[in-house]
Amino acid sequence: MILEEPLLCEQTVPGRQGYSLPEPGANLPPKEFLRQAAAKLPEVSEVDVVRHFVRLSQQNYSKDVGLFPLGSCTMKYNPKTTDAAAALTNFAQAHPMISEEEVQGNLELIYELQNYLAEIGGMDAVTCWPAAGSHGELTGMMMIRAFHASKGNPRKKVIIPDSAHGTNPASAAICRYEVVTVKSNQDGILNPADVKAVMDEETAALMITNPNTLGLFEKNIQEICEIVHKQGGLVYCDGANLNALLGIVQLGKEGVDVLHFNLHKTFSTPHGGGGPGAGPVGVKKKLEPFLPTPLIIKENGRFNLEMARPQSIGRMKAYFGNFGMLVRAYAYIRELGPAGLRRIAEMAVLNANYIRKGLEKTYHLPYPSPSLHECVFSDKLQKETGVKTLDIAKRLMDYGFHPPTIYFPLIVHGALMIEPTESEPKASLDQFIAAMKAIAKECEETPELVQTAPHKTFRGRLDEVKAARELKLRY
Amino acid sequence: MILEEPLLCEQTVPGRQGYSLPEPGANLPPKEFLRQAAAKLPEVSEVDVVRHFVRLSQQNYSKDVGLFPLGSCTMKYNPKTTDAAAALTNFAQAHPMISEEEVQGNLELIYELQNYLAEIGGMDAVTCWPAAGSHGELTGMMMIRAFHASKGNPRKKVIIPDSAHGTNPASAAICRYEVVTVKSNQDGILNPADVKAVMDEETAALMITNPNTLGLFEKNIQEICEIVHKQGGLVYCDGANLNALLGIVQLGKEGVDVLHFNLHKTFSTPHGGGGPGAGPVGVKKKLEPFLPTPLIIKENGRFNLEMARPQSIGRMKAYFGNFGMLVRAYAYIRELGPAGLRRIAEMAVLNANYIRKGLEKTYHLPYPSPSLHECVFSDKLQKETGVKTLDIAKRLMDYGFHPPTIYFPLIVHGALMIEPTESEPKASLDQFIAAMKAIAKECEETPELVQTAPHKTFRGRLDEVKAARELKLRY
Amino acid sequence: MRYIPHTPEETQQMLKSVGLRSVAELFSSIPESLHMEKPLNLPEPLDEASLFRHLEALAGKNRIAAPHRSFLGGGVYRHFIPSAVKNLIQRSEFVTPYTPYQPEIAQGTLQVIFEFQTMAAEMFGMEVANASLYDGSTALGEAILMALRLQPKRKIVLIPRCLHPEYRQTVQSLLKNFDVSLVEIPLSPTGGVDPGAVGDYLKEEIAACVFPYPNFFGIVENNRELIQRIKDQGGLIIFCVTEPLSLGLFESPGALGADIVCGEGQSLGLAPSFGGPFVGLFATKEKYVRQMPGRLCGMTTDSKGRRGFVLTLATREQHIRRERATSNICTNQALCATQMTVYLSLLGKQGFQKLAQLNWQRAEYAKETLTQIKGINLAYPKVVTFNEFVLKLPTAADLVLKELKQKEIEGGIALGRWYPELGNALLVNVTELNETEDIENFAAALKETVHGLP
Amino acid sequence: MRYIPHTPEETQQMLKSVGLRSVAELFSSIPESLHMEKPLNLPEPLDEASLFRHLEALAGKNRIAAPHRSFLGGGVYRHFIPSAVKNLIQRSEFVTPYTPYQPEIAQGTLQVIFEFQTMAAEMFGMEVANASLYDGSTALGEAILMALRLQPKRKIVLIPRCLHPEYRQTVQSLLKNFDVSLVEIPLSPTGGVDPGAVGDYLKEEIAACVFPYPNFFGIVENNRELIQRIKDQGGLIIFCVTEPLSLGLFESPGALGADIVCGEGQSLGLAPSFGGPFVGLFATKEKYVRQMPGRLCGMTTDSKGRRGFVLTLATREQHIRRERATSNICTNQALCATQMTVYLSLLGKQGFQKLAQLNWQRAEYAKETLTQIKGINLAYPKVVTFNEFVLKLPTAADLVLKELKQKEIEGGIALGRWYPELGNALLVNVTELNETEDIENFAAALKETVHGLP
Ligand SMILES: Cc1ncc(COP(=O)(O)O)c(C=O)c1O
Ligand SMILES: Cc1ncc(COP(=O)(O)O)c(C=O)c1O
Repeated sequence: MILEEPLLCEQTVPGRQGYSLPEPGANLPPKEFLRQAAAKLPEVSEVDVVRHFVRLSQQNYSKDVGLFPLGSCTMKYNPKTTDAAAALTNFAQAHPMISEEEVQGNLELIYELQNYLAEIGGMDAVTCWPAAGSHGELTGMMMIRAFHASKGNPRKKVIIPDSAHGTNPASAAICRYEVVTVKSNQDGILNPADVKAVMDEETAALMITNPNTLGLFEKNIQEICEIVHKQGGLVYCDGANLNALLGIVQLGKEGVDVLHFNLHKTFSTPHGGGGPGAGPVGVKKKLEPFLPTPLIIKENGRFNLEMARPQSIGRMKAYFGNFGMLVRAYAYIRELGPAGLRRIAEMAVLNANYIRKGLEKTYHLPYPSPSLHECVFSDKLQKETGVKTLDIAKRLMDYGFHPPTIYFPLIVHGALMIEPTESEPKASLDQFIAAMKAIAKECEETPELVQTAPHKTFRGRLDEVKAARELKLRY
Repeated sequence: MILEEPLLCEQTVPGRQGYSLPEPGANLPPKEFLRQAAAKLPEVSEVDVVRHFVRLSQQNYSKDVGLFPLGSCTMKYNPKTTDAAAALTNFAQAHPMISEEEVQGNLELIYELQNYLAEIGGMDAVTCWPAAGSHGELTGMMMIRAFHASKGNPRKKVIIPDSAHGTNPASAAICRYEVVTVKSNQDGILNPADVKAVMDEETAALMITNPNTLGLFEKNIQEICEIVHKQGGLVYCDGANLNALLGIVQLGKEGVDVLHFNLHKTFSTPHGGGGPGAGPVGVKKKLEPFLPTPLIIKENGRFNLEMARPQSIGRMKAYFGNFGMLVRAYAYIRELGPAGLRRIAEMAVLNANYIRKGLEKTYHLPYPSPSLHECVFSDKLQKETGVKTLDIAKRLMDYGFHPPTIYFPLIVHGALMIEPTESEPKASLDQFIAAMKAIAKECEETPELVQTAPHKTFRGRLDEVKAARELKLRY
Repeated sequence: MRYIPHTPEETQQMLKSVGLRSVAELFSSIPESLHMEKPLNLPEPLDEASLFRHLEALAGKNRIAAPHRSFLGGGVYRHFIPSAVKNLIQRSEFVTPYTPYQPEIAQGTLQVIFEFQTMAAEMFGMEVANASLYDGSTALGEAILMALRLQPKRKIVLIPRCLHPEYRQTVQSLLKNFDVSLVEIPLSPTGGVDPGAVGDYLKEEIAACVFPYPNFFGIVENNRELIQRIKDQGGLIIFCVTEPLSLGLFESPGALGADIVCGEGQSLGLAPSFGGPFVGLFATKEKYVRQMPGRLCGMTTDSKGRRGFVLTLATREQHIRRERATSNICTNQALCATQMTVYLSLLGKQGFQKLAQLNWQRAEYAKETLTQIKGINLAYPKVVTFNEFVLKLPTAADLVLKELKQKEIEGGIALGRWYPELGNALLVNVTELNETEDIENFAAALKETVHGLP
Repeated sequence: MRYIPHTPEETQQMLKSVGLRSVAELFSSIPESLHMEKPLNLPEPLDEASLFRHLEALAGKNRIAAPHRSFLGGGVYRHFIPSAVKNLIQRSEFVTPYTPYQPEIAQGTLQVIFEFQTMAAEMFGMEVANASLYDGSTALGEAILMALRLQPKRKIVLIPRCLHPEYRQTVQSLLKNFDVSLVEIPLSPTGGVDPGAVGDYLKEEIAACVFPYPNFFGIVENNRELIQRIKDQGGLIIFCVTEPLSLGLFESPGALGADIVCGEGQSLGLAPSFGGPFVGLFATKEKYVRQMPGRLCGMTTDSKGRRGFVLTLATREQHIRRERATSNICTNQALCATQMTVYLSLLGKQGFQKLAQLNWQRAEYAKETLTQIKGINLAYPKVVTFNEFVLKLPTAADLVLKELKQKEIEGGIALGRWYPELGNALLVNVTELNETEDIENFAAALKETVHGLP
């Protein structure tokens, strides 16, 4: 039984308190500085607040209740251990403005994490400051721009495949690059020839995702990197799908010059309903001078911060990145070790292939090349019954599952992008496959049941058009 | 959407692990000592375990989602603050077998809590060792027996009103006393004359609850105490309903000789789905020599434990009671202070009377005397429609409420015993009253809807007879 | 006040609705003479920040060693508690409901109890277990009372001296008013139950004999023969287990012939918390279930035929049976039972075995290492122990412990307080938290201490 | 491995089902030459207990003062976080979902975002707020980019020197590649925005001017007149708020004329956590909403007409608009936003005011007390500040801080690193956690230090 819960503002009773504070004195700053109209925050008791958030929380589906197969998002189990690690007093209470002397533990942790990530990605140096994947992309592309600028020409363009995530072109744009889209071939990957056709000396970089967003390995990556490098370009790799490659492939070895990591995907810092994340970036030696400040330098077993780096792109964010997320990723890597990390990749890929196999006779598989960590289906077979991807997604909820990512990548019409991750037990994959098959059957037999889904959730299908038209963004 | 969740044993996959342990060596104790058949604990991953308990938790109604008006149980809001207090490392990690020197903080806390409770109850000394109310009753009655024994005759009987909680006669029985039941009068309280009629020199004590389980103040308490005392008897007061009297009445002043406190009721340590609790006992001076060991003695600002007390009833439990609960109660009292505690009583009584007023025209009120912290209705008005208390209780769930205590006290036929507590906001009382009225209407219009309730819960009405007949107590 | 929602306006409104003019009138049913004249004499309220400052200062007066520098056991064991346990056990839905009297909206709590009962029974090798009692010591009291109910004519209960001394004291208090002899069985030369002494009582009056397993000295005795002799006399066998982790390695009480098993679940996922709240375990044979104390959860079905759980056999309990109930217990230790259930779920079948093995191995290593110190010997050299053992020291154990504490080591428990006959005996406990280097540090410190003292 | 459920048998079974014989074959689409030959060169795995021992040792290398003995601010503020916040924010249902793209099963997250947006907008006195950005510094970057989008022809952005130096640096990095002049406005004699220097740029090219409020020195300037002059020139007004608690007392940015307000929410319920994760706040006027960066949650109804919430105006975002999006942000700081929402819900309207007042009063008391020390003066004696202010010391601030740390006091931030022109300046922050006695202790220690140093 999930209970209705009004907004807290609607529960306000003037004068009701939820705080516990000493009574302040009477004196106040000069009147002309004082706030005229108080902020209308709720007036409720602690009881009201606790109930409010407990009730609201119960309206959410979460990874901790079941399969959350959002492709490209790597919704794996988030260890409680790493949350507890970040909450250790001396980590959580460390103020970022104290001297290096007093935070040697933090600096060591970040320094080591940089090394671990460099090893995992096959890169030469890593910065942990970006706050999420997209921020990592921006940081990486800024380094690429600075690199080219240092050679006299920042260049104008960036090549991005049509299967790329929206953040890639958006990040390139903030670096003032023009985006050149290159199409994937019939196998869902990039043709070296297609890259060659657009690559020139005004192209700063290729931004590629490997494995790409179809879950396929860009097997021509080395050749493509050579093409780009030959024209003086650099290769940026979006590491969002690194989970498939841990301990299997070091992307740096392929020729990638810049790589970002999504700690909230591969290294299991929780998604928190949308964040926070962390997006460290690894670079090859030639890009090291451009790393954002500050740098952590190890000297005689002590860790110092270096601020003055003439070629650095500068600071990307106040303080030291999303440190709490770095602690979690560090703890995760230390718990798993080399064999554990490799096993993650293996089981993530096995799980994806198991689902693919289970559904390939029921749903259309637009790209039959071998899948790694995720597989992408489409609604092609169901469409004739009048049911579309969105309906199938909503109907999955009635079966107790979170839907996969839908309508992405854009190159698959009506895409259903399924990434189970390694932490999912076989039983839940079997149940998911059974649900997807049952829905396919419903599409034929009772399409309106699917079209009007979900039926068992706290809310029925929500009117998104109305939300955008009658914009109501606050109480 | 609340999901089904099998037993963990049913999810076992042989060899699956949820632990993180170093690998032990090979050597083992002698074979003849070794376990032959391993304990069949589940074999599941951490992911499975977390989901299991998160899903199960979502099947529960809890105080943190809404009104939980169980009469006599004092289901008030449990502060997160006091949980955090008990979790402080130096409290939670204190081993009970270290020397007094090393746990001065704990001993001081308990010592002060004893003093606070003594003040609140108007008693001369308090022991914090009993683990719950019932354990407190046992401790108290053992002291009473020891007191009488020290005078040469432990006596044979204990007088208990018919409205008493079942633990009272059960605790008296373990002290080998015969229970003499005395009836409440038409106003729901004890008549001094009725006590006088059964009181004699073989009666060790009267066990009374004040306010009693009808929520009424035993206003003849002083006279009754005198009657008991005159024959050499002692008066035990069950303090389960102390919430109504905080800062209003010190029960010790009425003539009560022994009083137990329920920290999990009055002092808001959480109920945890059935426990743990804590049941400190206060006594008057004459009973001090009989207090259970160890005693905490304060000398020159240091706290010591005294074990050798010749007249003591001895140890009631290993170590120092449910210390974690004592920390919570201590923190609660320190946060509220004298005015806050009194306000609890006031608002608890106001809330109960507000509900009583709201429902007195709809439900039968068997005892119209003024209520304190709870009010007791019956199903008399509804019974003719074929609906009984149990049905009304179940139907309340469909309205999003936990039902009140039902069929207790035993002297009210079809009792509905409602205790909202002080932490409940007016809005939720209003909603509860409205729901109760709506149900009364349903009893007349659609009785079968009520008789077959609940309809919206995770499970429908459960077959308790089958459970007892086809006993299945484990997997 | 953040826990009391009433504003002055609401209070007025509500008073009006109940027909009163003031808050004071709410208490008019209480005789005037009983009303307090002054406010309670208690400290003034603290805001939350100040409260924590105060509590931290208070807790700061304790001197608590790091778990890996501690060698304290004696019925309360330091084991690592996985973060997942701590996270799950804080959930409002487990912390804040009452006893699941309304099963339709309490299936979470009920299924957890059912799983707890299953695990406790499995661990002990018994048929059924209850939903928890207060702790190990009171569970032992209940076990003896149950044995007496099952054997109403028999009046002798044997309690060995090698049982936890505070358990013995607890049971003595409880049984003081019963017409029963609690007979203490002296220590055998190997620190266990003296079979000869038991033999003296092997007659018809024997109701039950308690077997601590492992005993207070960490000694594991299986006593197969003695148990058989007691059974032959019609006596009931009660096992009392204070360190249930040992059952990952050692034969189960059920397999050794126990009729009733009681114990303490603290070591399975609960913090030491100065001795509580813990969780009393209680298991027996199915045929005795109607004499069991405490709550029981059973499986059943709902109105739609779906599986569900309810509290059952309530007719044994105080709220139904009153003075004839099998126990007076009402509130038990449900949340602690939940915590133990989560912990054991994570450990699982293999983890339970491995962790037990690890504990045993670490303790064996500690035995070896510590007895290499000149003048230090095992009190009982040839016995099998679990993660705890007794050392004989050349000097007073109290003084040694004090010195060790200067080095931030908790060296164990001086046994002289309860066992003067053992001389300078020290009870040392070693768990998975004490790594090789910790044991070696301890040995070094102990050596220095013992040889430094007169 | 406890996070990976596959047993060897299951793995075999699943491989068989997908038609493979070995795990290695799963990766056959990857060219042979790319396969790693050796395992990753990383430390070997740690069991959880060992991991925590390691992490505690690492954390133990930090030397962190107790919050009441710390006077550190500078954009990260020590405030008490109620236990209820910590409890609620750990719930799986908030911690472990993804961005609420499927609203039917994410109403909890969505309603929280809606309430967050409401509170941020209220606090800032603005019409709309978004669902969070990374932090205050990147939010400022987004604010400037948005201003430039709104004023595509204008090329000058004014950034005062009294703005947080790391914010200035962040913005400088971000805008390096834009064809825009970021002009630094020097400090006024009273430590604020120099109106004269701003005046020099009051021409048509001015796109926006940033007002830190309070500024890095804790100074609260309302700049009403200057703001009007900029507006008259068509420049947009950006407020940047690093200590939003100040808004419980001081006039809201909206009322002072802000077009865009950005800020940092850390001080409202988040731990310092060495600088992150925090929560970037962003609010503006309704008319600019289509140029806003970041997610927005809007109210709507479901198929049965019941109120519900969804993400809306996604057409501004990267996943739809790609290189023409208003920002590249995708993952934001949702859980931190939730935490701030819980915190502000507890504080509520009155608490927000009272706590602000308390902070201000404590800081005023500290000003008085500390400036009684000979040789110590306020750098800006006549200004209004919130909970932070600048002291001029007679000796090098770095050295003073080092000495204070010996006394376990964090005395504040030496400003010389960023503001050499200020000499021996110390930025001192005082919150409700610093009680009168703490301030007096600090004063005593500071006195001793300053007079002890050369
Ligand atoms: C392929 C890909 N690239 C980049 C991103 C952006 O990462 P973030 O959300 O951490 O900014 C995502 C996130 O979903 C992604 O799937
Ligand atoms: C009136 C009364 N007395 C005694 C008790 C027993 O207290 P406990 O459950 O803590 O043993 C209760 C508990 O419900 C009660 O309501």
